[in-house]
Amino acid sequence: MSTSSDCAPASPAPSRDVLRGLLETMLFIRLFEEKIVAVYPDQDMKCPVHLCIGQEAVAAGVIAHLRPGDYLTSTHRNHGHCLAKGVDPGILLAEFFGRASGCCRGKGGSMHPMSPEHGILGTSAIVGGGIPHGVGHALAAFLRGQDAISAVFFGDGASEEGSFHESLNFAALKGLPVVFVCENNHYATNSPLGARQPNPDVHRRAQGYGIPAERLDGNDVEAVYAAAGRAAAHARAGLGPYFLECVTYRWKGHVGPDCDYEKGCRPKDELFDWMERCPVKRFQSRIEDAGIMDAAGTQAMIAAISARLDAAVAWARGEKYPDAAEAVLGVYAPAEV
Amino acid sequence: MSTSSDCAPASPAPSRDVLRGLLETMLFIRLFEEKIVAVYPDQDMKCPVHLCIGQEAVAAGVIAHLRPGDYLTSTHRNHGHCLAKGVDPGILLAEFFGRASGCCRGKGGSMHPMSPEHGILGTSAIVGGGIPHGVGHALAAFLRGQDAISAVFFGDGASEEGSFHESLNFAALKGLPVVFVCENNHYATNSPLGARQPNPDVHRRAQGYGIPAERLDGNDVEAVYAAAGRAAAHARAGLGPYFLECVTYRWKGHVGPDCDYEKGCRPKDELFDWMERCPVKRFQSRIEDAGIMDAAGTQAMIAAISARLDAAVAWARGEKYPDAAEAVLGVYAPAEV
Amino acid sequence: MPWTKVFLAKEDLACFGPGEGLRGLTFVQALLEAQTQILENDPSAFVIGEGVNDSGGVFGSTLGLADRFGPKRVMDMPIAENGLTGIAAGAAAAGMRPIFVHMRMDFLPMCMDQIVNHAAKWHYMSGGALTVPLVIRSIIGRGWGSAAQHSQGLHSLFLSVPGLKIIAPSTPYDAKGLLMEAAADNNPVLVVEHRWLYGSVGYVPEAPYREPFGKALVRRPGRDCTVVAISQMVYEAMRAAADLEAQGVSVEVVDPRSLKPLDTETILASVRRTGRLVVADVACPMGGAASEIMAAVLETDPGLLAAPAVRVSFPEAPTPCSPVLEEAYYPGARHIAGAVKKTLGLSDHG
Amino acid sequence: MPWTKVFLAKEDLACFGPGEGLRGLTFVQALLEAQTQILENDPSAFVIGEGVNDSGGVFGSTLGLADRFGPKRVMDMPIAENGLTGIAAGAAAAGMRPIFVHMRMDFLPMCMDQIVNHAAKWHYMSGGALTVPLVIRSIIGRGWGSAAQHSQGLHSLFLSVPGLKIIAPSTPYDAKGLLMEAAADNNPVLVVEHRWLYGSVGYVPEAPYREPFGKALVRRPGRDCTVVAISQMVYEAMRAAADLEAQGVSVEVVDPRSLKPLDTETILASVRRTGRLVVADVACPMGGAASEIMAAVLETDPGLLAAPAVRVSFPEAPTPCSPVLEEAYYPGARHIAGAVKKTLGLSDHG
Ligand SMILES: Cc1ncc(C[n+]2csc(CCOP(=O)(O)OP(=O)(O)O)c2C)c(N)n1
Ligand SMILES: Cc1ncc(C[n+]2csc(CCOP(=O)(O)OP(=O)(O)O)c2C)c(N)n1
Ligand SMILES: [Mg+2]
Ligand SMILES: [Mg+2]
Repeated sequence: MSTSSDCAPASPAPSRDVLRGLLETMLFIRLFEEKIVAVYPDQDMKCPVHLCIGQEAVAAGVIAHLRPGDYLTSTHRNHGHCLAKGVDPGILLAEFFGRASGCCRGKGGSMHPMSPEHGILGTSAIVGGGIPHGVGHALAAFLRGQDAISAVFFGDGASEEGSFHESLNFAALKGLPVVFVCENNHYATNSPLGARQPNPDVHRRAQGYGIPAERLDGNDVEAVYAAAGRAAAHARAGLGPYFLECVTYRWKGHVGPDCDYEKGCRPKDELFDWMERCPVKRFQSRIEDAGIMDAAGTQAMIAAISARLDAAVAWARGEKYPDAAEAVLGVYAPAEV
Repeated sequence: MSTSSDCAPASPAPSRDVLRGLLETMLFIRLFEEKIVAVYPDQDMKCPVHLCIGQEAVAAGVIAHLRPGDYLTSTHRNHGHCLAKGVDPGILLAEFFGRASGCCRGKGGSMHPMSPEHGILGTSAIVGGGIPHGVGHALAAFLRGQDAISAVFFGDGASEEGSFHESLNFAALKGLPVVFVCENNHYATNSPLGARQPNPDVHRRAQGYGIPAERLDGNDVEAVYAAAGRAAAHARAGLGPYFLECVTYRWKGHVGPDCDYEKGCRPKDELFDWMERCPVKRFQSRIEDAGIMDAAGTQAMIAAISARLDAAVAWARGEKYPDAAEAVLGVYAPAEV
Repeated sequence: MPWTKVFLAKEDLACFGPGEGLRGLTFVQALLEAQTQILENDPSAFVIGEGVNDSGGVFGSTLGLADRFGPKRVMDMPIAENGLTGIAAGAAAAGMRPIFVHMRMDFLPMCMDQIVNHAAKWHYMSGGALTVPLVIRSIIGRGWGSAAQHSQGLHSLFLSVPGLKIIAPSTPYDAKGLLMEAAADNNPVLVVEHRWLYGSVGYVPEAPYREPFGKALVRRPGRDCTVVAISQMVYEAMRAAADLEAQGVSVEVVDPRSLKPLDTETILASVRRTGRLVVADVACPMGGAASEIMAAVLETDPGLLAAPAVRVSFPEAPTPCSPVLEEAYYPGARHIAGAVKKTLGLSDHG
Repeated sequence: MPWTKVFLAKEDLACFGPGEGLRGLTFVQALLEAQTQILENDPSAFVIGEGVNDSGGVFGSTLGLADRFGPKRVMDMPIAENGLTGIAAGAAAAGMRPIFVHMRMDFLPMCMDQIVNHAAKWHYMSGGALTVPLVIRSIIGRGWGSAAQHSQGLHSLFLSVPGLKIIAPSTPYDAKGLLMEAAADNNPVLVVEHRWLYGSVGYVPEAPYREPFGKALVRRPGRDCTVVAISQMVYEAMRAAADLEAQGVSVEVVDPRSLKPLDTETILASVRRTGRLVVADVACPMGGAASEIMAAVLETDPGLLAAPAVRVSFPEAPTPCSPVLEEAYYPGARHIAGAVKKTLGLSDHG
């Protein structure tokens, strides 16, 4: 697809280990989300969930380039990003189940996970709200002379908010180490992109600030991995921000575990076309065909992940709820934290 | 200068009358502002004034294409736009002097003039605040099926606000009849453009929305007139918004009648270089050289304008202040207006 | 007056019976009918908001409008609340009458500049010549872990803004009548709708009608204590009053219906009768309608009260996600009853 | 206590004399000194705002900082208040301690989303692990036709926001001490500065010091009526008190200094002594600190008051431009004196 980057350094072809890692991350995200689909009808995960099934390649391909000290900012649709960055699925699920051992002690839920040790300094569910935060993290690193970079994930819808524009301008102005990742899944809730933007190429906005920008197939994890390699290297080299528009599609409704085409939210054919282009299946066959893994290997991988997720669900469900008194505590940070 | 518009219709060369009109408008604006400089030390014009001396060609060249039913939106630096659109200088001055016969009955002052009969539906001094209003006026015309267009003036600084981005996106999405006019005078208060934006070509932002955009010499009234002709024709033909970045310079300080280079706000040489490129002088020689007017003619023009402005100042000063009770009245519009 | 009656259960509606020409509607049906009639009767009106034309129809409140009136009258929009508020305000200044819909009140802080610095001030700043007839509907969410950014009651942010009006209907009758009045008003009007009211029922005339702003209603007369209850708190107060009646305490429930203008007269008259005051709001405690109502008493005659007033509100905290914490967070009938007892010096047990 | 004294005229400062080791500073010098010491002592602190590095230096309050600390510690910015507030909040969450400066409080509505929905809630939403130590300085303008969009006192918009702190220093001593406390606080703190205070004088220690939030001060003791005065209104109240003393009326002036947390105890103790209350604020009347203070009295004991309380505030109107209208718009010492007399049942003439 199109690119405006003249100076993108070529990245080496990914090793077999990297490729296996990408598949594992995608499977991990897919199975995590499917686990939620499975448990949600029990009605004990009492919070809105925005699933990323269909979009796994973006999280996997980009975050493979991040280091532990790097920052990551996400949105309401954050599960994949958190998992790929290394957040424990049990801690996430405990949070979604409203338990005290959740990452926010039950105060945040699925929309607001955080994990400072993974560089996730809170998550906003205000559309566009997190983008400036991610730039702020990069500013902090820049001011301290650290070489951390900041990956900022957001949707096509978020690119309509003023905060998007203000953040890109500032990041470009100061040459901050930010990798902007727009997951263009063609919808914001039930609104198609065409009802919200005059042209579907979100990345063209970034070019107006002189930010190198690429539009790419967000369902092709190798393409994402390659582009993100260029982006991360660019940012880490102190060359300033880089912008990736990853074209993808979500399978489930905007919120919750159901498909929404029955409700008339979008054409069934469109969904089914995109399901044909499943990023996980596609890559699985790719690496099986290439002999990097065999069917038994992937089945074993799936089984291991499933077992881990089952254990995580069981653990999370067994955890204690927070004390009711906590509802009104922790509003102000104490002098020493 | 550069243009991205492929479809700009060619406009016919301006007639001698039009050229004379452009000069007259520019002189009118220049002398109006200088009149304020002259009276300001008397301290009876008790409101902040943001003078547009040096930027007259933009107002003159663009607004020459507007019809009475067209809309105009401006900023804190609005005097030139109001005058060019036909607002009576006396009514403006009365407003600046805080008199009851001012266009806002003394409630608005120099930052907030309005004149519905000229399509000026209020003026915001919040940077970027007026841009969406101008788009809203165009939306109203569009929804009613009227052929009015909306000219939206703003500074380079305003292009940094999120409202700029949101407004451009919506205008392009709906194909609204808007002519965006960015007066890039290189500064926002005392901040140079380079301290605020990564690249100085504001018009490149507009291209990201697919809006045809031109960057042009805003001190060359003929260039402005020609480009604005393309822009207005485009918008009026229902082809959607058009964007003009007019590169220019203000001579006075950000606010008030003084030059600010003595205060260290900007390099003296820079100011003097730009004064050399005075849009009024330059065009005056141009049309005198072309034999369209002679020196005596322009002198007569200046004298007539001066006399009119002297009379306007005298009239405004003679007008009554509003009744003190008015301060707390008119907060809510009555049922019938 | 069937219109002013608050029904705590759907079943109660039947007691009037359809034979009497009264028609029952839910709150959300009333909102939808109001907007339908506004669009029918005023060609300058249009509805704009994220998802107003989708299959959810903003929790049903705009359902079918797009099909009926088309995309120029019922407009989806980019996610750009501040810019679009400015665009709507600009269209309003140019003679249109937009109804701007927010799925959550939490998104209003995005467009404070256009509401506070522009729409609310435009009429005054122009010396009276311009008007911005802009209706802003906003919905307070609650429950199922909506958490800190999807459940706020933020009307307190707007009380101090001259030029703005704020209404908080609690019954289907008011949902229609106040919304139609808002659409006819020549000023920006903020509509506070609580999501939990959407299913509540009441009698609603079919023909268009407008309920004036600034008129509080006594929803239930009583002798011992005045409870001023806002929005969804009206229902909690009615429940508390019913409970307390069984214990021999007579509660008067007053519903201000509009917060700006605020009908302090009706409230003060009630307090004068009962000598006691509880104020319940769906918002955090400080600097809101509850404190404003109390200030009105203190400015008029502190001697009206025989005991300190009590405020029932969200706590001084953001909304938590966990169901256990949510449960602890929200006040309800029980807290109102407790507050009433406190004003009467009664123990809260029994 | 020389630190707590309010000086109505520059000349009065001399009465202490430099010999006593006391140093006089203006309010703006105190702000500048505070920021200098913050930048000196804390490498994670930085100052950001439109024009913070220019030759005006935000009315002098940041003058010279950029030269001394360089562009990474004192940063000009694009005109993009909401985005930059989010960027500052993000930097704060990542361990920096930004001081964000607004030339006018009127620009705060631009960044409400980042303040209300993000910075203020971040600590709570994260279950306590994250902090957003962000100081937001904002200046209230007045006069010379500043008009509706350049003269608002908008602290009322923030009172209802849990997680945020709000301070309103009135003396140079507090300007420095409260600002240094704000910079050390681990929460977002909004600083309300009135432009007309910048030239006021007082004694200010040179060494760094921090004044705790939530402690109101009695600026002047009195017997007959309590005037709670906020920000610049402290000076108007002191003038009114001086005038009334000549008429035999003894006024106690209380300065809350911080609005959130609000020290209602000190206020109530004063009201308990005087039995009368006037509240004066530099803001429009509804839903603000003045009503909150009144609510506190009504919730504690309405019987404390021997007469209705009186509010002195901007009128329920945007700010007009014309000098004649401005003059009519702003309340001052005269209005406070009139309000005090009203609480005492005295005629306002003489
Ligand atoms: C400021 C704001 N406006 C509206 C919403 C409601 N909302 C939640 S998610 C969403 C759509 C976001 O679309 P996009 O950014 O493309 O992300 P996606 O859901 O497709 O991943 C909307 C409108 C919100 N949360 N915040
Ligand atoms: C939202 C907002 N932020 C800051 C200001 C203060 N301010 C007034 S004018 C101005 C500069 C505007 O620059 P530009 O848009 O280039 O217009 P110019 O003055 O150059 O004509 C600023 C920052 C304001 N009025 N509104
Ligand atoms: Mg999307
Ligand atoms: Mg400029």
